[in-house]
Order: sequence, then C-alpha cells, then structure tokens
Amino acid sequence: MIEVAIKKSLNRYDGPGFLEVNHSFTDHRVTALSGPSGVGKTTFLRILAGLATPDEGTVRVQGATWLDTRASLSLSPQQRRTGFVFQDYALFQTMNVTKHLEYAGADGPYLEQLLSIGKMEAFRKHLPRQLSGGQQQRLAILRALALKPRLLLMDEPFSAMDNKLKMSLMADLKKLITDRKITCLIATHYPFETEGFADELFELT
Amino acid sequence: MIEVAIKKSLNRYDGPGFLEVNHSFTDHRVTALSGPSGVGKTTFLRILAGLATPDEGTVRVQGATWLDTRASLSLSPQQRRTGFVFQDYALFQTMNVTKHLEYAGADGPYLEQLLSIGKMEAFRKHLPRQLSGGQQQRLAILRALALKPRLLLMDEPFSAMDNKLKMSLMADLKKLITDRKITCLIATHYPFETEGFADELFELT
Amino acid sequence: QPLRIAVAANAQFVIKILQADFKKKTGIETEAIVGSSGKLAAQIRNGAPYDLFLSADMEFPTALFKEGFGVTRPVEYASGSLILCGAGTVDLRDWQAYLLDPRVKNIAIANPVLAPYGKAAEQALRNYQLWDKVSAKIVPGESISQVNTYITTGSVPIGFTTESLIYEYTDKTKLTWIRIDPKVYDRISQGMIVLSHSRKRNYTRAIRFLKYLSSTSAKQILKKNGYQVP
Amino acid sequence: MDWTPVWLSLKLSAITTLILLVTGVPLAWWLSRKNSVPRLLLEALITMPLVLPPSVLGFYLLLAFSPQNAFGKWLHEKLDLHFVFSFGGLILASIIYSLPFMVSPVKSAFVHLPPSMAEASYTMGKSVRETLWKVLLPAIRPAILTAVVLTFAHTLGEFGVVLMIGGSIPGVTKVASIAIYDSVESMNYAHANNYSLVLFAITFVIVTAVFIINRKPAKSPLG
Amino acid sequence: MDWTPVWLSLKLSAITTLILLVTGVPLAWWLSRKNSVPRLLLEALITMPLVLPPSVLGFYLLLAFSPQNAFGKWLHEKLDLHFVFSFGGLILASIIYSLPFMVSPVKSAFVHLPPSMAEASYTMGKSVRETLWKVLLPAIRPAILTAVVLTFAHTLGEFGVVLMIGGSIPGVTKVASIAIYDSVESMNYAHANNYSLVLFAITFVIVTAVFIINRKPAKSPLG
Ligand SMILES: Nc1ncnc2c1ncn2[C@@H]1O[C@H](COP(=O)(O)OP(=O)(O)OP(=O)(O)O)[C@@H](O)[C@H]1O
Ligand SMILES: Nc1ncnc2c1ncn2[C@@H]1O[C@H](COP(=O)(O)OP(=O)(O)OP(=O)(O)O)[C@@H](O)[C@H]1O
Ligand code: MOO
Ligand SMILES: [Mg+2]
Ligand SMILES: [Mg+2]
Repeated sequence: MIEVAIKKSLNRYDGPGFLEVNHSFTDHRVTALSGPSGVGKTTFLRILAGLATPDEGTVRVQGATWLDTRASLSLSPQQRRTGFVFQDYALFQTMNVTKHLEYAGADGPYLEQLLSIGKMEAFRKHLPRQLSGGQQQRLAILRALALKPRLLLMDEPFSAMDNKLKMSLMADLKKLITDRKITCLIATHYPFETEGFADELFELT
Repeated sequence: MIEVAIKKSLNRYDGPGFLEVNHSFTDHRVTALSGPSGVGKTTFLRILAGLATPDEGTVRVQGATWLDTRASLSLSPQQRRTGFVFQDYALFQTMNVTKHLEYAGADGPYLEQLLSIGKMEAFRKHLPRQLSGGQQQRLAILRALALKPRLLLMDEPFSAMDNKLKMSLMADLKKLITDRKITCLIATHYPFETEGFADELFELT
Repeated sequence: QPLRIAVAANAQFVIKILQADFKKKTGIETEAIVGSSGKLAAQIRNGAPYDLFLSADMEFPTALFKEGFGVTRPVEYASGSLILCGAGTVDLRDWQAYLLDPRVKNIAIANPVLAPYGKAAEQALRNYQLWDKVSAKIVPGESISQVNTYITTGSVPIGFTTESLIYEYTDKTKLTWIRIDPKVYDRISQGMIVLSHSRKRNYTRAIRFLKYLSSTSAKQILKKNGYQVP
Repeated sequence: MDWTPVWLSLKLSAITTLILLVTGVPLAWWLSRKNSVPRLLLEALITMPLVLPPSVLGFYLLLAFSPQNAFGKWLHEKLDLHFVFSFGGLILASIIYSLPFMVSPVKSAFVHLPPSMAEASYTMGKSVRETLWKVLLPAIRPAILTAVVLTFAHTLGEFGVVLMIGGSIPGVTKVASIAIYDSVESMNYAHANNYSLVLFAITFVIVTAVFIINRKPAKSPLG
Repeated sequence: MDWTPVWLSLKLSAITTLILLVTGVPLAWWLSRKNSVPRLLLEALITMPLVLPPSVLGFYLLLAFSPQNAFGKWLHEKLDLHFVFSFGGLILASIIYSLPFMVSPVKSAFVHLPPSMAEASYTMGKSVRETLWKVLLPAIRPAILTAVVLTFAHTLGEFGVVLMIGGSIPGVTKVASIAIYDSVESMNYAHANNYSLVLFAITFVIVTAVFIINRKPAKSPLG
C-alpha cells in the first residue's frame, strides 16, 4: 500500500492553487492519475520519487516511511529507486540503447526481454537523437523497468506513439508489471487512453 | 482544390525512406493527415507552407502554382501566407496573447471572437511562459487563424489539451472554419481524435 | 644560472656586444633583460631576480643602493648622448623650426618619469623654450626603445633618442639625425650597481662583469657605439 | 587623482560598444544561420582577438597604419586619417579587439532560438527584417545585454594593444589601464591603486548588475 | 629564431589548462545549480578577469606577492615561494586570468541540460558523482572541448599580466607574447613577425578545428 497525505501550493500564473492528495494506492496494481493540464500530475509523481518536496505531508510505501515533513524525514531519490518515466523522456544523449538499459540494471536476459517488449532489438546501438519520438519514449519506459523498481511512475508515457504500437506495448507491459508485482502510477490527460491497462483511476482536482 | 504531387527522400536513421504524396485535397474542408510517427507528416505540412522543399514535384492551390521544382518556382512562405500551427507552438516569448494576435492580423472584433473561441479572454496580458501547455497550444491555433488564411495547416494541434477542452474547442473551430471557407489540413497520430472535426482522412505511408 | 643583467633600453644593442666579448674573455654566460630604467628599478624593488643593473642615469641606482637593494656603490660606466632622429629624408638643419612645423604631428620622447633620456629630452626642449609649444605633439614612449620603434617604423616623423641607435640600426641609411648640444641637458651619466640578489650565487661573477666594464676593451666598445666613457 | 584617463576609457568603451552593437548583431545573426566552411572560417577569425596576444595584434596594426607603409601613407595623405597615436586608432583597434565579445554571445543566443519562431513569422507574411526586429531580437534581449556589457567592460580593460599603437598621450590615448601601468612603473602605487579601484568598481558593478538582471525570473514550483 | 619563448608559452598554457580543467569544471557545475545571491556574486567575480584590465590584475598580484609586502615576504621567507618574476607566478596569474574561459562555457552548457537528465540518474540510485561522470560530462563534451581550447589559446596570448609580474627573463618568464613585444622594442621586426605568425597559426588552427569538430553533425531533412 502506498499511503499519501500531502499538500503543496503551486504558484500557477493564473492565481495560486493547491495540490492536495489523500489517498492509498493499492499494491501491485496500475492506477491512472488523470486531471486537466496544470493540475499537478507531474508534480505529484515527482514528490513520490523524491524529486520535489510538498509543503507538508507524509508518504508511506509498503510500511516504510519515505517522507514525513513533520519529522523532517525525506529519503533521497537514490534511496527510493523508483522507476520514473519522464514526460520529456530524459534520455542520456551520449548513451546508446543498450548502454541506457545497462546503466539502470545488470540482468542481461531481463534486458533482452525488455528490448523485445519495446520492439527495440533493431536499435541497440542507436543514440537517442537517432531514434524517432515514439522510439525514444519506449526507451524511456524500458530504462525505468530495467531498474526493477517496486514502484513505477510514468508521466504521459504513450503520448508520442501511434495507436497500433501503443496497444501492443500496453499488452506486453501489463503482463510484465503483473508478473513482477510492480505498483504503477501513470499520469495521463486521457483516462480512456489507458483503458484495459489501468486497473484503477484516481482523479486529481 | 490543392493538388499535390511531391517526392522527398527523408534520411531517417533506420535507413533511407521516401515521402511521396500524390493527392488533391478538397477546398473548404478539413482533412486529417494520419500516419505513424516519423512518416513525414510535419515535413509534408512544411512543404505546403514553403518552409521545406521537396526533391521534386508541384503544389497547386486553387489554380495558382505555389511550387514547381522543374520550373524552379517556389513561392516564399510570406507569399503563401498559410496559417501554420507548429508542433512546438513557436510562440513569441516576448509578446503577450493580445500582441500575438495583433502581429498576425488587425481586425479587432475578429480577434475578440478568436479569444472567446479559445477561452483565452482572461489571459490577454499573459506571456507564453505564463500559460499552461494547453493554453499555449490554443494561442498557437488562434494566432494562425488571426492571419485569416485560406489554407490552415495544423500539426498535432490538440496534443496538450484535456478531453473536455478539446471537444468544446473543436466544435467552435469547426464552425469558424466552415464559415470562413478555410481549407484545413491537420496532422495527427490518432485519426479517431479528430472524429467529427475532420471531413476526410488521408493516410500517409 | 647565468648572470642576469637588467639593462636600460638605450644600451640594449651595445650590451649584446659587451656580453659576447665578456663571454669570450671569461667564459661566463650572461642574460640581458631590457626595459626603461624606471621600470627595471621598480621590478628590482618588487623582487625581480637580477644580479646587476645598468641604468641610464645615476639616480635610480643610487636610490636602490640607499634602500638596500645594492651591494656596491653605483659607479658610472658611460655617459650618453641625446639625438633627434627621424626615418627618411628630413631636413634637420633648422630642427627647432621643423619641430614647430604644423605638418609635424608627433614627436616621440621617452617617458621623462621612467627614462633618463626622456628627462634629458624634456630639459633640452625647455631650454630652447620649445616645451610648451610642442607639448601637444609629444608621444611619450614607455622606454627609449619604444621611441626607437616609433621612429624606425615611421609611426612618428621625429623623436628624441640615444645616439647609440645610429650605430646599431641595420638600415641606418634611412635615418636622419642631429646631435643635441650637450649643454642644454644634464649629463646623462649612466650608473651601474651590483644587486643584493647576486649574493645567492652570482656575486663573484657580477663583480667580474662590473670590473670588465671599466676595462679598455669594454670602453672601446662603448665608445664605438655612441657613448662617452669615464 | 586625474580623472582624464578614466573619462577617456569610458568614452572609448561607449563609442566602441555602440559601433559594435550596430554592426555585430547583424553579423551574429548571419553567422547563426546554416553552417558552411567559409562561415566557419570567418567565425574562427572573429574569435581570434579573444585569444591572440594583444602584442601581436598591436604589432600588425602599428605596421599597417604607419605612414611608412603604402597603406598607412595612403590613409595619411589621401584621407588624412591617422590611426597611430590617435583616439580614432584606439577606436578601430578596440572594435577589432572586442568584436568577439559582442558577436559570440549574440550568435549563440540566435542559434538556441527554435527555428520555428522565425518561420512562424514568415508564414504570417513578415519580412526577414521585420521578423528580426519584432520577434528575434526581443527574444534574445538578455544575450544582447550581456554582450553589450562584456564589450563595454572588456574595452575598458584594453591594455596591450593601446600600449603598442596608442602610446600614452595624456587626454588622447592615455586611457585608465595605461595610466595604471605608468603609475606602477613610476612607483606611484597610490595612483595605480586609485585607478585600479575605480576600474574594478565600474566593472564589478556592471557585471554583477547583468548577472542579476539576466537571472531567470520564474521560480519553478517543482523544486 | 629562438623557440624558447614559444615553448615556454605552450608549457604555461598546457599546465594552466590542465589545472583549470580539473578545478573549473566542478566549479562550473556548482555554479550551474540554483541561483542565490552569493553564487551570483561569485560568478560575477569569476567573470571579472575577462573584462578587467590586465594591468589592474597584474598590479594587485604584484602588490600581493612582492617581497616588499608582509604577505609576499612571508611566502618568500617562510615558504620559499616566489610568485613575482617566476614561472610559478605566471601559472598562478594565468589561472586567475583564464578562469572565466573555462568556467563560462561549461557552466552555460550545464544550465542548458534538462534537469530531468540528472534526476533520471538519481532515481536509478546513482550518486551525484557518478551522474556527473557518466551522464552529464559526456553530454556537454563539446562545451568542454571549446572551453579547453579557448583557455589554452587565451593563456597563450596572455600579455599584460605577464608584463607586470613576470618581467621578461629568458627561459623563465619571457613567453612568446613578451618576446614579440621585446622584439618590436629592439626593432627586430623580422623576429616579431616570426613569433606573431607562429602564435597566429597555432591559435587559428586550434580555434578553427574546434569550430569544425563542434559543428552540429546531423543534417535536418526539413530544410
Ligand atoms: N517550470 C515551471 N515554472 C513555473 N511554473 C510551473 C512550472 N512547471 C509547472 N508549473 C506550474 O505548476 C502547476 C502544476 O504543474 P504540473 O507540471 O505538475 O502539471 P501537470 O498536471 O503535470 O500538467 P500537464 O498535464 O500539462 O503535464 C501548473 O499549474 C504550472 O502553472
Ligand atoms: N531534426 C531532424 N534531424 C534529423 N532527422 C529528422 C529531423 N526531424 C525529422 N527527421 C526525420 O525525418 C522523418 C520525418 O519526420 P517528420 O517530423 O516529418 O515526421 P512526423 O510524421 O511529423 O512524425 P511525428 O508524428 O513524430 O511528429 C523522420 O523519420 C525523422 O527520422
Ligand atoms: O634607456 Mo631609458 O631608461 O628607456 O632612457
Ligand atoms: Mg505533466
Ligand atoms: Mg511531426
């Protein structure tokens, strides 16, 4: 269980707003986080990963406290080791596809399996700038998985893929996530986009 | 009628490919251009706007020749005056919303109408960096319309908007485009995304 | 480490001949560092590792000695002669009128504060009541050698410099010059001093060079190059 | 303390900066467009004064402008232009010397602008000139400010070239950096110190001001 | 032609560049992180040598290290360190003088990297050091190359500071730029010309090479 109770003021330009989340996310399931642009989806995922801090609140993951602002406790991103798929991919310009996966994890056969899920076997030696937008996005997902995370946070992970590709990737991902008992949160504009992939839906407002 | 017969080699990294289009687009209608990522949608729109040149071919718009590589004829983007919505918005960092529209066109009441269609009346004095992604994208669309173009070229124009917003905007846009007899081409990953908006579908392969 | 001699710019050519002659006679390697007398004196005060100082006047060595930077009393090794010199063909018979000619835009002299030859040039001009009339044309060179540069590149039509320039400049046919009456400026008595830095390792060699400069062969070399010797 | 050298330095810097602003910005724009070998060579050439010893630059300028040489003579006699020991010469030398300080930051700012920005303006029927003026230049204002300040301050600090071709004629070419050198050489440390403090203060204030003005204004809520 | 000054200049440049590479890159990284007032002031201070007259810089170094002063005397007598008229002093001065040439381009490259790049590495459990070494530094390699070359070339051209605190002791502080000055002063124009050509050639070749190497490799199919 991932128990979250946080509050952060976002200084949006059209007046100040709040991101407030009090929710328990079920273990080993995929939850879609939806909400209009600017509501704070990215910010929320960053808080879970330890890349941003809320004004106040707590985050408890499977019993362990990751964040407690009262106790001034906050694990570093390194300690949390979440698999994070960034909205802008955040690929490493100078590493090819294989190097990306190897930077995150060392389990050879597993990395091969990932390449095959992402249909990236033909691009092992390609650098990010030699990949199309959709291929870059797949690499970002595979890299996050290569880490073998318990918690996978994905920020608009299918936005650059065409429909056919997305459907086939989703099916394979779903299987992997279930097999490995990964808890997954996925931020998306279109909740219907993740139908059949997400088990639950959580609306940010 | 927009008669296009062009061919351009795209040096993709996974081997060379071709963008080849031989098609007539109907006047005063909305055509959705779809095709997988990297097929050349953006490139095709750029060729129509005069921002890129094909290796060979012709483009004729309502009788006038815009491009004929054999005759070494190519109108400049300035002469073509297409309304172009860029995939990356291409907003002017130092101009606020009103200034953007005024830079493109001078018809005051029409600009007001555009602001209302885009639900941007509250943001007149905002600079691009003070707008959310969805608002920026709407501004890019409004600016292209402010020019009163005969030909409107939109590259993934709804990608940053949430569903509700998109639906309402599409309805208003559709009306405006029909009223003003604008011919519109819209590049999109998801053809179903533009259902009810596009009249025709053209698949790039 | 070779013997390091700080040399006033006016003597930068003659020092080469002296160095070679000294080497031939004693086998001792020397190194010359050239600059205006004032600049070299300032460097010595700030710790420059020079063994010997050949100034263009007596004041700088005397001051250094008083401040404890010297190990021998300053002695005169030569006295210099001031000339007016230009590149190309200029008629210098009436040089005073020439200096006043409005077509002559610049007159180079060494900086009177830093370089004794500059001080001498100023004295001469003042004595002829010319200083105020030409002061707008004066281009002060950092040292006498910068003045020589300005003259020989033709950047200035005319300048006050040392007579030794004439004996050293390879292309002397291009130079027109006239000696300034020595009565109108103070004698340019050039002094030298062995510096305390030499105590580290070069003291005896420095003393040998000092002695060498008053030898007949050194005096001959100096004379041949436009200096008077004591 | 004699303020003439400081005043002269400020005047020289202001004139040089103004001339470079007018010529350097269009040049930077031109250089920012597609690469070609001649353009790369030209760019390397413009960068040279950044790294070339001032004494080399000064030496060649001295040779070029000396009335002894054909070119200098021609300038001298036909055009009555005197570039040695004159304020005009210092301006010319400063322009060459400070050119990269104007061109480099502005060029790099142009390169970092997304090409679609200018293209958007072109599709609206706007000319290159209008696009440059209304869209591109406003977008790179911080870089232009940086360039102007660096150029100004760098010219203020010009020393080696002036020493070579300017001499130190009071009120004409004896700028502040030379006055410092002269004061040090004549052991007038108090003077040298005053001049140095003034120059240091001017430079520090404008450099700091620019850093503060150009600091990104928006605070990220994501930190 | 005596090659010692050229050799000395190359040695000085190489040592300075190496030291600045090791110290300047981490400094640039530190500066590239969030703005704060002390960091802005420090950055302004680092930029100073870019615009400060070499004579000012040289003057203060001379004051600081002259055995006439308490500090210089202490260095001199207790530690036997001589920073005036010595090669060590030139290295120290060059480090200060060329610092902005190393730090500025590298810092600006760090600033332009998307922050998510380092963050991605952190979420993978990698330390700041490992992230810097394996992810960030490779990503800014072109900027580092530029910085190294500019630093090297700029140090090669150092003149004013050396003139102030180095003098021109053959084989010790008489670097090429000073040799040119001296050659000009002793009217040895052929020599001055030779030295100038050598320096010009070295600088031009490396600057051009860097421009060509750093040119964007990918051709856009959209042109
Ligand atoms: N770099 C930034 N600078 C200033 N404000 C920002 C920045 N990034 C986000 N914001 C503000 O913080 C708020 C929340 O942003 P966040 O990115 O979390 O939204 P989101 O729900 O992920 O939106 P989207 O669907 O567009 O990705 C937004 O309203 C926005 O105004
Ligand atoms: N800047 C670039 N540099 C190199 N190659 C590029 C560049 N932009 C596009 N390409 C190549 O040109 C081809 C066509 O690109 P284009 O942008 O027209 O595709 P698209 O159909 O618009 O794709 P998307 O749906 O991802 O926007 C791609 O295969 C890509 O490899
Ligand atoms: O030789 Mo001097 O000291 O320049 O007159
Ligand atoms: Mg987001
Ligand atoms: Mg596209």
